Formats: sequence, C-alpha cells, structure tokens
Amino acid sequence: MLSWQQIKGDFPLLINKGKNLIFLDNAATTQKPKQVIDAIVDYYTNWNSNVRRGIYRLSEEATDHYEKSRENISNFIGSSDPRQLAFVRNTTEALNLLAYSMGHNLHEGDEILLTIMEHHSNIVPWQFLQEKGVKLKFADINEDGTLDMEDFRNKLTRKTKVVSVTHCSNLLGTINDAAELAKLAHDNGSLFILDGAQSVPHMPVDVEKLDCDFLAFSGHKMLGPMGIGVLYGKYDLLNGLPPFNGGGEMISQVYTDHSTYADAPEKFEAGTPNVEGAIGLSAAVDYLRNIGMDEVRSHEKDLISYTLKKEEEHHIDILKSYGPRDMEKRGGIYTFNLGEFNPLSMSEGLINEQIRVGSNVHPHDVATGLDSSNVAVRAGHHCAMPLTHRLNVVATSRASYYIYNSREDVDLLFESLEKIRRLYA
Amino acid sequence: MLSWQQIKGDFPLLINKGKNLIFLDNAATTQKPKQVIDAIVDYYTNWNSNVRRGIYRLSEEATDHYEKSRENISNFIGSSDPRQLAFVRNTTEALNLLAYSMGHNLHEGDEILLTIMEHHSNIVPWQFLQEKGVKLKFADINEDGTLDMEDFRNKLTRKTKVVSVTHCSNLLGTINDAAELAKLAHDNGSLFILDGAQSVPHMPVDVEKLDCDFLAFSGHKMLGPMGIGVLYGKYDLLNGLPPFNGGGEMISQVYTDHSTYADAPEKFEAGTPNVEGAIGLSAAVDYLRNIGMDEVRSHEKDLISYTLKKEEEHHIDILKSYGPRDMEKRGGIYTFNLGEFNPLSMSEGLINEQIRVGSNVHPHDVATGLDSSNVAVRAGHHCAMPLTHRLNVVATSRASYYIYNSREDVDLLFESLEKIRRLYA
Amino acid sequence: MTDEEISTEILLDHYRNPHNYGQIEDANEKLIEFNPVCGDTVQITIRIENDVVTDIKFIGRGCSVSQGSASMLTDKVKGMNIGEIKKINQEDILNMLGLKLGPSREKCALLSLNALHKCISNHEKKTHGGN
Amino acid sequence: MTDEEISTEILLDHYRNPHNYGQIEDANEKLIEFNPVCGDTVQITIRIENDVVTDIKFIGRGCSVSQGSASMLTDKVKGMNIGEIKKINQEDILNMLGLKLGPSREKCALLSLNALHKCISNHEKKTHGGN
Ligand SMILES: Cc1ncc(COP(=O)(O)O)c(C=O)c1O
Ligand SMILES: Cc1ncc(COP(=O)(O)O)c(C=O)c1O
Repeated sequence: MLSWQQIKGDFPLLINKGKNLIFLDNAATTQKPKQVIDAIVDYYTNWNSNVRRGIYRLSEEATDHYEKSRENISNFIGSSDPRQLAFVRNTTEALNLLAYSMGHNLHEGDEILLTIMEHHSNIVPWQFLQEKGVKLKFADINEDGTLDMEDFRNKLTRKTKVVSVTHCSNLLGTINDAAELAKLAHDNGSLFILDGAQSVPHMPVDVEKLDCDFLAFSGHKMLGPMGIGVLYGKYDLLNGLPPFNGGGEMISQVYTDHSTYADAPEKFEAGTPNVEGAIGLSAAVDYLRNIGMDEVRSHEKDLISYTLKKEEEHHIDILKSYGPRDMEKRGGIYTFNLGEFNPLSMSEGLINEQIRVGSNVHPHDVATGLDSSNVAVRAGHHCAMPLTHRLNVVATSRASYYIYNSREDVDLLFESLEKIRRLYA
Repeated sequence: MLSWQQIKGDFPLLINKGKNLIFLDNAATTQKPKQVIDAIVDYYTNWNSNVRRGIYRLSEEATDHYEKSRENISNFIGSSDPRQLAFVRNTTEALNLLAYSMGHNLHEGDEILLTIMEHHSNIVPWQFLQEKGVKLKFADINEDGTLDMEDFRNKLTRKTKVVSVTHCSNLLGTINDAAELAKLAHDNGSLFILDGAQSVPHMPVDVEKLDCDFLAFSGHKMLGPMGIGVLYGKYDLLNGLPPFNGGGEMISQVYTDHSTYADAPEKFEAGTPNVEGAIGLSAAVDYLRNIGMDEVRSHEKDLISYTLKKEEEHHIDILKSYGPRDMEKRGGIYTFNLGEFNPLSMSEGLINEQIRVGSNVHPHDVATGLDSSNVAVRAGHHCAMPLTHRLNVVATSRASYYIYNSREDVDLLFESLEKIRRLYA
Repeated sequence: MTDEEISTEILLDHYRNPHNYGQIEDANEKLIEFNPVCGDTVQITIRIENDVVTDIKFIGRGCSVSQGSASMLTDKVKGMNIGEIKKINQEDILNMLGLKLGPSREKCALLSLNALHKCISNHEKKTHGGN
Repeated sequence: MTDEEISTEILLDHYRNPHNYGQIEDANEKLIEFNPVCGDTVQITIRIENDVVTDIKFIGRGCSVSQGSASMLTDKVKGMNIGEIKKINQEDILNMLGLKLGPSREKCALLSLNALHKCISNHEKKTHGGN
C-alpha cells in the first residue's frame, strides 16, 4: 500500500495550496487525484462522442468506455450485473428518481419510514408524496447518536411500503447497521433503500451482502467529478419501476400519442448522459480500489479516534461534540459546537436576554475563525435540519476526513479551536 | 477573427485524429477546445469545493466562480438577470423539469402544442401528463420541411396552456421563427417554451428579443462539458414554478412534516451542483463569444449551402435529402438517404418482395460505409421518431456541422457517398 | 482483397440476392422480429419435423447486415436439429459474417438469430407443453 | 494590529456588549428577521416620529457578524430620518464593519439592515396608506 503522505501527493489542489489549506470538508465534497483529472482530459482528448446511437468508431469507443465504467463501478459495490446501475447526477437525483417513480404505486395511508438523521435529500423528495396522502415517519436516535432500534421497529408497520435510511449520517458520523435494517424491512415486506453518500466513499460496501434493494451515492464525494452519481437497484426491481425523466435514450419507440421504454438502466438515463462523469468516477473507483476500502476505513477510524482523544486532552470547557464514541459505529465525521445556540421558538417571540451567554461562539464564527488558521470546515445545518433541531441547536461545525488527511490536521484543528475559544472569552 | 483552420487547431481530439476523423455528428455532441479542457483542469487544481454553504475561502471562491459562470452564460443568451438561469444536466432535464413542474397546474382537457419536428425530449415528458387528461397536439410541416403555420394557428386553441417548440430541428435543420411563434402563443395566453438545443450553439439567440418564457439548452452541444445544461425562465415565471427535485440547496427550511423552498434558481438545483460543468460551459461561451455567434452562423450557412451545391453537382441518382433549401431557414444540418426505406406497417404483415428494391442503401450501411472513409455521421431516427415516420422513412443519415468543419469535409462526404453508391449498385 | 473485403463482398451478395427469401406455406412457426431503432425487420417461417428444420424462409427489410445475415443463417440451419440450433450464439453469427462489427451493428446481425430462437422456443412450448 | 484585526476587535466588542439591546415599549414598528440556514435572528423595535427615528432597539441571537452589525447599525441610525435610512445599502454596512466577508457571511451582516428596511417600509405603508 501507498503511504498516506504519498497519497496526498496525488492531489494537485492540495499540493498547490500546501499549508494554506487543511481541507476538512470532505463530507461535502472531496478533492480529485491527478488520475481522475487525467482520465477526464484523456476522454476529451481521445474519445469524446455521444454514446449508444453512433455507428462510427469514435462513438462506439465512447460507448465502450461508458459501459466499462458502469461495469467497473458495479463491481466496486459488489453488484453482479452492471445493468443494475443507472448513472444520475448525484445522490439527490437518485433519491428523487425513486420517490417520483415509486410514487406512482404509493397510495393514501401508505407509510415511508425514514430516520431523524436523514439528509434533506432523503426527506424532501418523500415529502412531495404527502400530497397524495402518503405518510412519513422518522425513527429517532438514542442519546449517543445511534439509531433507536426500538423506535425503528415500532414505526415499521404493515403500512410501511418503503424504508429509506442513510448508511452513515453526514452530521453524527453514525454508521447504521444496514444489513440488519434491510432484514427488518424485508421481513416486513417493505422495500429497502440505502443512502450511501457517506458510506460508499469511506468503507467497503457490498450491495449483495447488505441485501439493499436500492443504493444511491455521489461521485464527487469519492474523488470523482461533479455531476455524476449512481442509482443501484436489484435488476427486477429497478427495471420494474416506471420511468422518471422522459426523452432521448430512455425510449424504445415514440409515437405522437404514446411511447414505449427501454429496459433499465437506459430507461433511467434520459438525454445525453454525462460520459465524462462516468469515466471520471470509474477512475476514482480504480484509485480507491488500489488503496483498498478496508485501508480507507482504517485510516479514517484512526483519525476519528485520534480526534476524540485530542478532544479529551484539550478539554475546551465549552466544546461539545456529537455522535457515537464507539468507533465501530462511527465514520470520520466530527461535529461539534463551542457552546450551543439553541433554536428560538419564533412563535413565542424572542427572550430578552443578553447575547453573550457563557461566551458561546456561533458555528459561523467558529468556521471563519478556523478558516483564518487555514482549516476548512463546514458550519450550519449540514442539510440535516430535522436532526439539527433534534439536537436542540441552530447549527454545528463539522470536520470530516478523507484519505489525504493526517493526525497533524487534527492537531491543527484543536490548536485553532483553542485560539478561537480564547478570542471570544 | 481567427481563421477556421486555426480554430480546428484548438481542438486536441481533432488534432490527434487528424485525417482519420471527419467529425460530422455535431448535432449529437461537439468536441471541446483546449480552453474548455483547461478550465476544467484549472477548476479541479485550484478551486474545487462544494458551493454556497461553505464559509471557508475555497468554498467562497468556488461559489464565486460558479455564480460568475451563471452570469456569463446569462449574458450570452441576452438574459438581463442571472437568476433566470438554473443549471441542469441537459436539455432533456430542463424540459422534464418544466413538464413535471407545470404539470401541477395543468388539468384534464388542457392542451399542449408541440410540432411534429420535436426531439423525443420535447415529446415524452409531455406525454407523461396525458395520464391526467392533458392533450398533446402536433403542428405539422410543409413539404419543404418548414413549419406549417396555418396548422400551427389552427391547433392553437383556447385550451392551449403551453406551446413548446424547437428553435432548430435536429433532423431537418429547419430554423423556426421563434419570435413569431412566441407572439402567437402569448397573444393566445399560452406559455412559450423554446428548445434551444440546436440553436444556442449555432446562432445568436437573445431570449429577450425572442420573448420566450423558457429556453432549454445543453452544454455538450456547444463545446462545453457533458453533464451540464441550462434552463432559462423569465424570473417571475421561473420562480413561480413549484419545485422539481427536492433535497439539499433547494430548500429554505426543512421540518419533518413540511419544507419551504429557496427562490429560483437555487429552488431548481437540488443537491450538489455540477460546478465543473458550469465553469466549463462558461469557458465554452467565452470561446464562442470570441469568435462571434454571427460568424458561427455565417460559417455554417456557408457549409450547408456548399453542401446543397455539391448535392446538385454530384447528382447521385438515389440520393434524397430533407429540409428547407432556403438558407435563411436552414441550420448546418444535412439529413439524407441513399434510397428510402419506408416503414412497414407491422399490423398488415410484411410484403413479400425482394429486399433489393432500386439498390437502396440502408442508413446503417451508409454510416458504416462513411465511417470506413473516416467520415463520422449519425444514422437512425435521431430521437425524432414522429418526424421520421412523418417523412415516411424508417431512418435517415445525418451530417451536422460546427465551427471546425470545412468545405473539404463536405467534399469528402460526397466522394464517400459516391463510393458507397457504387458498392451497392 | 483483404479478408474484410471478401467478407463484405459475400455479405453484399446475400443482401442483393438473398437465399431462402419468401414464406413457407405449411410452416409450423412464424414470427416477426423488429428493431424499432432502425426499422430492421425479419420475418421467419419455419417447418420443423421431428425436431429437425426441414424448411426455413425469411422475408425482411433493413440493412445489409440484418438481411444478409438472415440469408446466411437460413442457409446454415436448414437440416439442423433443434438442439444444435439452440447452441448457436452471438459469437457464431459474428464468425459467420467474418466482419468486425461495432455494438450497434451487432444488434442488426443478431436480429434473425433472435427470431429463430424465439421460433424454436415457441415450438418447444407447443410440443412439450402438450398443446 | 492590522486594520482587519482592529475591525474584528470592534465587532467582537459590540458582540460581547451590544448597544441598544432590548425592546422599546412604545415602538410603532416591530419586526423579526430570521436566517433559517444558520438560525441568526434579529428583532427590531423602533419608534419613528415625524419620519425621524427617535429610538431603536434590538434583541437577537446569532453570530458575531449578525449581532455585532445590529448593534452598530442601531447606533448609526438613531436620529436619522427615513429618507436617509432607505439609502443605506449593502456597501455601507460592509464599510461600517470594515471586514472582508465572504458571500455567506454577508448575509449575516445584512440581516439587521433587511429588518430595518422592512420596518421602514411597513411604517410608510401605514402612514402614507392612511390607516
Ligand atoms: C432539438 C433537440 N432537443 C433536445 C435534445 C436533447 O439534448 P440532450 O440529449 O443534451 O438532453 C437534442 C439533442 O439531441 C436536440 O437536438
Ligand atoms: C447522507 C447524505 N445523503 C445525501 C447527500 C446529497 O448528496 P448530493 O448533494 O451529492 O446529491 C449527502 C451530501 O451532502 C449526504 O451526506
């Protein structure tokens, strides 16, 4: 295996920025190794063409590259048939595709079971179905940030048609037991969707072992280009879904009054696909496979345990962090506050108290402060407002790790936090 | 202005392939100049980050690049407000967005007026609305391949809520009088959508002069990267549409039981956007602006008139071409057959006649034959089956030009067609 | 002439003057296969006696690859038994043509084989299904 | 200290010990402005007499930029007339703070100005609308 230091050397942006950028916003998006950038350049320099319908050689070569990419990514997630992967823009689109498409067969009173730790992308698309009387339920979390399994079981009813759950929370870092949840869903006769946006990039994920019916993930969060993502579905289930977007490529025949559709995956790839994106993501998958997903997971486990150790050592009085402290259930995500800002109940009006309560530092100020020490973290609701509210705060700051991060980055994070704490004291 | 020969020198793929590739499939997708490839590499090497929500500098710089790209593309199409542009994957997605979103306010008996020359992407999304009783009507064409304006006027009724028309047919090359059609639609109280997939890349398009309510186009057909496209809409109309995809970025607030949405354009950009794509498309726009869209149009006009001249000179007995011969109404698209294959009426069974009727060469054989002479054209229904049927053929071959094509390419096309004609005689 | 050129000549010969072109009056299977993308169409009529193909004809419209390969395939399978025909695969057809075809043209090449396999499978259902 | 550091110090001073913090009893306009993304909240109560701001207070919760700028803005506008206040723009606020803010923090900085402008506009509707 390569050393983690060597790995950092593969990332032109990180080399360029040097000490001026400690990039800890990997749950939002990741940097790209030169292998991926090169694959994009190579594509536009040697293979670029529209795919599928062309009879000339260039188009057939492009088609070949496109389908080989599908196959490669299919193998990466343990899918035995590449036709089970449809290319989409990102996780969000994959989940919308499912919600729109499954929506045709969902009726008043049917229930969809989510968890309170879902990303907005796994909430809002389902909310659209509320119009037709479909009900959303949210399984709660325990105090330690793990999923409340008892609540999950209670909310899984005979009316639950679909269970859609994140594999890893982008805020708490909680890794859910996907295989167990899939089994519960299936025993209940429900379809099981896994949001893999934060798991596929960071740990081995095998769709067949987990037995999920559908899996969604984004290329840009796993070293791949922007604008490409994947929807995996067991073939018969995927092919059985009604189409989502209509147009070129997804049809079999079009008449003025009706159309017939192609089989999956084409059925779900309306319009000219992002061939560049597929090829770039395939290059990213090669890069990750070369390191080994077990190694990626170990590295991040090391960083997050080191983080929690540092947290205890520094013991910043107003620092509070969230998420499980059992490393088996914890991804490389560290979400925290320097003093908590609780949400104001707008209806009750504002309480007339002084702003400076216990010298709390707002997450925005934390992020700006860290940025001035060259540490890039995210602050806000992390597209998980229901969870943020559940934690009874208005916002949090979040550091999230990837393969090019090191223990030194964690050291710098805590040194900078100390500095901010002093500034606001 | 640069010479057209110099321009070709900007395209690494064309330089690489040299005489082995005469690329005449530009209506499907275009090649990329090094300026666009460089912009992509520059982005991933210097600016890559998630946009909008980040408080650190890298993210703010990426956001800045992203929004400047929107502004640049907005200017390019004559839109006075960049908030009128939402980034999507391609034309197909833009039209689906409109169909899904407008669908909420369309009811049984409402009519949508299209033309028989629409691409599948401007047909199938509207067909989905037939489920709720919305009716589609198709304005016919004249013998010369221009739009039958009388038929259009007749089919525009009090029930017509939406008119959606291609600016330029990807099969006939017909350029429709968008301003006139917009006026007719507006006088009738209908919304007017323009499919600009084949016009924005090839001629000056000014949304405000044309007065279209919405415009859709794809980056990959105008030197830009794959996976990026644009939906333009007059601000109040765009902002007034219900959301399409739900998830991150497009929300204002999310609660477990409901959400509120951001204003346009964010409202229509759910999930992590394709920042690379936006920046790449902006670079493509710079490149085109530098040439001048009037020049682009003149160049293609020259190539298509030269093509029709060559057609007359060569006088290949079984050659038949389609589309207007008035150059003011004709884009750089040349669709033809070496002998026509008429569609078989499957219900009546096959007619028992010999295959070789007048030594017709099937479009697939034409494309394969041209490919062996290094001329890349497309053959098939060109995602316009209703039009192909209207022309009473099963398929056609199509050569489509762009800025890097020359008269020599046209010469080669006809020499190769002669050769094929002889081979099959 | 190169091998490729010879193969092309043979295919075009079959295209221009197809063998087994027409319909069998006393066929026990008849089937139309259609590729909507290009309109290529092949109809096969076939007479099977005691699991052996005693006669087969086709009619069709389409490109040289779809029609030429139908002509060659019908030549090839006449007299074969069902078991042998079921073993004919994609590879065999491409070898029969001897041309390097891209994926889109391969569909044309396989049109008649698909039609033939469906005929056989329909026939088996009838005879072994007992109706 | 650099200019930037001095400006930061001033802002933090306002954040720690905000001026005009509280509610006016006899306010004729009262408005809450809220940024759902970060939870920043500012409530403004204002007393306007003959188009002049005779008193203004705020209460709020949020980051140093949103709260500090509310403190500075309320200082600035006390005694101003409506016409002058309506002319205050984004630029003026950023100059007042003297900090280089990225686009996301600018939203924080403008929260109290937006609230103030809405108060003024509501007041004008009431007085000029005649009710
Ligand atoms: C007129 C027209 N509309 C729509 C499209 C669809 O474009 P895309 O595949 O980029 O979505 C095309 C291109 O194929 C086209 O020519
Ligand atoms: C758990 C989870 N789901 C979904 C998403 C949405 O991903 P994207 O923005 O790429 O669609 C994200 C990323 O922000 C995420 O962390």
